Amino acid sequence: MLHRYDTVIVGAGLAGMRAALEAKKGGSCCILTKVFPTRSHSGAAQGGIAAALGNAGEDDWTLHMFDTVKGSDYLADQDAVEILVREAPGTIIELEHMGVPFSRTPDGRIAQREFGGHLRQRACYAADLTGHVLLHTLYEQCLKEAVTFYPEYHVLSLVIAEGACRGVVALEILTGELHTFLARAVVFATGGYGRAFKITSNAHANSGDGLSILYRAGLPLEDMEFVQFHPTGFYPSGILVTEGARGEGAYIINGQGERFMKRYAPDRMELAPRDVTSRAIQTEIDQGRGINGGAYVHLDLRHLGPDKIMKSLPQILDLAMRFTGVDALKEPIPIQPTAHYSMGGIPTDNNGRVLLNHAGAVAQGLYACGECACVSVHGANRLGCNSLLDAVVFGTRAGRAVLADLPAIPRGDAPPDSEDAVRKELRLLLDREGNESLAAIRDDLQTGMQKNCGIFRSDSLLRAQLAAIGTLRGRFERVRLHDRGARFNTELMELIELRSLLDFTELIVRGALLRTESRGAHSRTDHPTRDDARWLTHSFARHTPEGPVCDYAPVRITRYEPKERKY
Amino acid sequence: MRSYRYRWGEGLWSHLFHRISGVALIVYLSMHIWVIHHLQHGQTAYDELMNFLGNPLFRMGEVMLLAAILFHGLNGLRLVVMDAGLGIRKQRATFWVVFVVCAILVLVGGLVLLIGS
Amino acid sequence: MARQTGSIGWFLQRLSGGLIFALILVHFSLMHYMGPEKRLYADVVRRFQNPLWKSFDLVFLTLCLCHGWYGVWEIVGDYVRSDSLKILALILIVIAAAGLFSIGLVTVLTF
Amino acid sequence: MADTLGLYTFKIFRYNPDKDPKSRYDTFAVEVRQGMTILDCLQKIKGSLDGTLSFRRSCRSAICGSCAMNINGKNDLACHLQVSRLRGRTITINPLPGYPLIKDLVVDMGEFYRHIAAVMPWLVRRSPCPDRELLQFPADRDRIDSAVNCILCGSCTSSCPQFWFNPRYLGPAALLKAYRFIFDSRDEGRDERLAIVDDRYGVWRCRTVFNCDEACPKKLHPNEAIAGLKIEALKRSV
Repeated sequence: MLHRYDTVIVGAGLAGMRAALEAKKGGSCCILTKVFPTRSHSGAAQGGIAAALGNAGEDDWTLHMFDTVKGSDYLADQDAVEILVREAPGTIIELEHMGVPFSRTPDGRIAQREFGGHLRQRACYAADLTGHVLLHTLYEQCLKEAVTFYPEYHVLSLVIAEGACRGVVALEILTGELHTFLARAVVFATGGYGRAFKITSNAHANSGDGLSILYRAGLPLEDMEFVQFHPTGFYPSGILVTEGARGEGAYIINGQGERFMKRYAPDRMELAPRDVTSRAIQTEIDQGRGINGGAYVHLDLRHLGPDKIMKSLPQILDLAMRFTGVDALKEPIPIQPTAHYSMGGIPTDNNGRVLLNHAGAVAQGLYACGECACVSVHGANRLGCNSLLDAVVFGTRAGRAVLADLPAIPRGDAPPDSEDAVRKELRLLLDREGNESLAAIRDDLQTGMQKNCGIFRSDSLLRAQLAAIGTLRGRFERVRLHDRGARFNTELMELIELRSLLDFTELIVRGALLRTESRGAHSRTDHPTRDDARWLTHSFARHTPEGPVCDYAPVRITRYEPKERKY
Repeated sequence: MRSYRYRWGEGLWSHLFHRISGVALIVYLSMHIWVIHHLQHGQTAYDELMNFLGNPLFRMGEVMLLAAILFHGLNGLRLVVMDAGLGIRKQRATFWVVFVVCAILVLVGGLVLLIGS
Repeated sequence: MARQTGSIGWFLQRLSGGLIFALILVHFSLMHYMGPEKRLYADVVRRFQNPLWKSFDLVFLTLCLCHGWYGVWEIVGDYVRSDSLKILALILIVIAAAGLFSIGLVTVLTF
Repeated sequence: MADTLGLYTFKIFRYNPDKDPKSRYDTFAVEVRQGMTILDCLQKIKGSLDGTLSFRRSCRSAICGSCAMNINGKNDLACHLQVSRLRGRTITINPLPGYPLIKDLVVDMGEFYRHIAAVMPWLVRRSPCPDRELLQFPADRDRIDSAVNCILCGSCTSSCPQFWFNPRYLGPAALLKAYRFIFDSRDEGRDERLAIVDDRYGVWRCRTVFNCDEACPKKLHPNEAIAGLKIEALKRSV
C-alpha cells in the first residue's frame, strides 16, 4: 500500500515526536513506530534533563559546556556541544510551557539536582520519572497538533531513487502487510542498541534497527565503539537505577563496607562520570571485592531518610522491591554496571542532516536525531541528563532543518519495485528451514558482547568476539521460525531485530579493535592511556563487500583544548 | 471477540449485591404499596391479608427484607462517603465492615423477628 | 442529542439514599419491633390520620419511588445498548413509578 | 541467586483468528529460578518451546506499559511480577479483558487510546506564557503527582465492568488523564475538559466498583481522581 507525506518520521520517542511537532508546520507529517508512542524507551529515563537554568545556585552555559566536553573525554564536537548547552535553558522552558510536570522548588520554580560529571546542580527532574513525563507530554502535544501516528509499523528499508531518500518501506505488524511511505524528508529517531549486551538497562525494542537500515543502504555509522555502561543497574537484571539516587546523595559500597570511589575519583566520589564509576565498580568486582565476593556491589540510600527517598525516588523504591526483593529504606540495593547508551550512531551535522561520509557531504532528504544519531555531543562518554536534552534539542533542530529544506525537495515517485526486495527478504526469513534457535543465537551474541566487548576490552577479547559474530552470522542463516503467519508475528520481528544486532555489533567490535587507546567509555586493558596524537578522531564505519571499513575525521575543537581528565 | 475473564474482588461483590438488593427492594416496595392499599377495603380485608402474610414463609421473607435494607443502606452510605473522596484506599476493608455489621444485625434482628411472631 | 450530564441525578440519588436510610430505620423498627399492635388495622389507620405521620409517609413514599426507579433506569442505562429498548424501558419505568405513586397517595390521603 | 523454584505450569490463552475457530489454553512447563518474572517465563516459552506465542513487551522495567495482561485473574504487568510472589504452581494467563483480541495475549487497544485522546490531554494556555517557567508550588504539583505517573498500560480500564458493557465509557485511565490536567494549577482549559467528562459516558458511568484501583500496577488510584471529578462536575451544574 502506498502513502504520501511530506515528512515521515521513524520512531516515536522524545526526538522523533519533537521533530514531528516542527515538521508538521511545513506540511503533512506522520510517525512510524514499532511500539506505541508512549511505550518508547525515552520513558525509561529517570534522573533528569540538564540545563543551566541556575535555579539551584549560579550556573551558565559555559560551565555546562566544559563539563560536557570534559565528560566526553574531549571527543565531542565542541561547536555541537555549544549549541546543545546554549539552547538547553530555552528548551526546558518550552517543555515546561507544553505542560511537563517538573518537580518544583518551594518558590515554584523548576527544581534541579546534582548529577554525575556536572559540577553544578543542573538536572531538572520530575521525581525519578523524568523521561516518562517528557515522553507523555510530547505525545500529548502530538495529539493536540494532530500528528498522524502509525503505531506498530516496523520500518524495514529505505526507498532510494536517483541517489536521494524518497521514503521507507514498513511492515504493519498487525496484518503482516507491506506499506510504502513516500516522503520528501525522512527523519530517523530510532533510538539505541543496548540489546547487543546481556546485561542492559535497555528495552527489548532497543535493537538498533535504524542504524542497521542505514548501514545496509551504504551509509556510514560514526563512533560505534563507544557504548556507555551505567554504573547502577539492579543485580541481576540490569534494570536501571537512576544516577539521581547518587545525585540525592546515595553511597556505593563494596564487600568490605568501603566507599571505594574515594580511590577512583576523590573529588567527585559517587558523582564522577559514568565511565569512571562503572570501571571502578567493575574493578572492585573483578578483584573480588564485590558483596560476598559476588558480581555486585551495594547502593546505599538509607542515610537519605524515608521522606527524601519516597519523595524523590519513589519508582526506585518500588522497582528495588520488585526486582531485587530489597526494601531500599532498610537495606542497600545490589547493583552492577549495565549497558545503557550508545554514544555513536548515524552521523549528522548540527541540524540533524545525515552525513554521507567522513568528509561531511550531506544526504538529501535524510535526517537523524536522538540516540540513534551521533552529532557528536557526547563524544566518548555521555554525561547523565544530557541524553534527554540531546533528544529534544536536536529533535527540534532536525524538524526545523526539514522545514527549511522542504521547499527545495521535489515530490518524487517511488520506484515501482520498492517493496519487492523487502518482500523477497521476508519470504526468505519466513520459509527458511534449519535447526537453529533465534533465542539461542541472540543469547550467545549478547553474552559474548558482554564478556568480550564490555567495560574492559583487549585485542584478544575483541578478536575472539569478531570471530564469534562471524559464526553467529552463519547460524543465523539456519534459523527456523515456528510462526510463519502474517498476523502479529512477533517472532519474525525478533528475527529482524537479531539481524540488526548482528549488523552493527560487528561495527562496535571492529571500531573497538582498531582504536588502540582508552578514551571515555572505550577502555582497552592493553592500551590503558588516551592517545590524542593519534586518536582524537571520530570513526566512520562503512559497509564494503569485504566487511566494514573505518574512515576517520578530526574532532572539532573550539573552546577547550584536551587536558588530562581527573575527577 | 473479547475476553472477559476476571477475578472477582470485594468491589465487584459489593456492586453486585448492591444491585440485587436494590432490585429486590423496588420489587418489594411495589408489592408493599399494593398491600397497604388494602386498608381502603376496610378492616376485614386487611386482617385477612395480614393473617395470610403471617405464615412462616413470609416471616422468612421479612428477614430477607431486613438483610436487603441493611446491606443496600449501609453499603450505600459507604459509597456516598467514598464518592466524597474519603477512604477510597480502604474500600476492601470498609466492604468487610459493612458485611460484618450487616450480618450481625440481620442475625440479631432476624431472630427477634422470628421469635417475636 | 445534546450531551447529558448525570450530575443532578447522581447527587439526588445519594441525597435521597441517605434520607431513606434514616426514614426506613424508623419505619421498619416501628412496624416490626415495637410490638404486634403497631400492625393492627386500627393503629395503622390512626397513624394515617395524624398529619405528622401523613407527611412522613408521603415523603418516604416519594423518596423511595424516585430512588428506586432511578436506580432501575441506571441499570437499564448500563446494560441496554439499543436506544429504542431504552425508550421503552423509560416509558415502563415512568408508568410504574407514577402508578405506584398514585396508589400510595390514595392510601395515605384516604384517612 | 540462582536458586531454583522448581517447575511451574503456565496455562496460557491462545487464539489466532486467522487459524483457530475458537480460543484454547496451552500449557507449558517452565523451570523457574529465583528472581524470574512472568515476562521472563513468557520469553523462555517463546524462545525455547513455542515461538508462535504472541505478547507485547518492551522496557521490562514497569514503565512502558506494553506487557499488561491478566495473570491469575488480575491485571498486572508481566515484567514486574515475580513468579515467587504468586500462590500455587499453576499460573493462568489471559489477555486483558474487554479489548478486542488480536492474537494470543495481544489485544487491540484502539478504543482505550481514543478515550485518552478525547479528554484533551494537553495543557491549555490562553494567557501568554512568561519567558521563564510558569510557577507551580510543590503543593499544587503534588496534587497531580499520582495522575502524572500513569503509564497507559490499560489495566484499569480493562478491569472495569462498566467498560465491558459500554466500550464508549471513557474509563478510569482517561478520567485520570482528565484529572491530571483539570487539577494542574497551570491549566486554563478546565471548563471545556469538565464538559467532556461531565457526560453519561464520562464520569457518571463510574459505579465505584474499585476494580481499577486494584488493577493498577503502579498503585495509582483512579477512583480518587474520579471522585474529585464528580464533585467538580457537580459544582459546574449547580
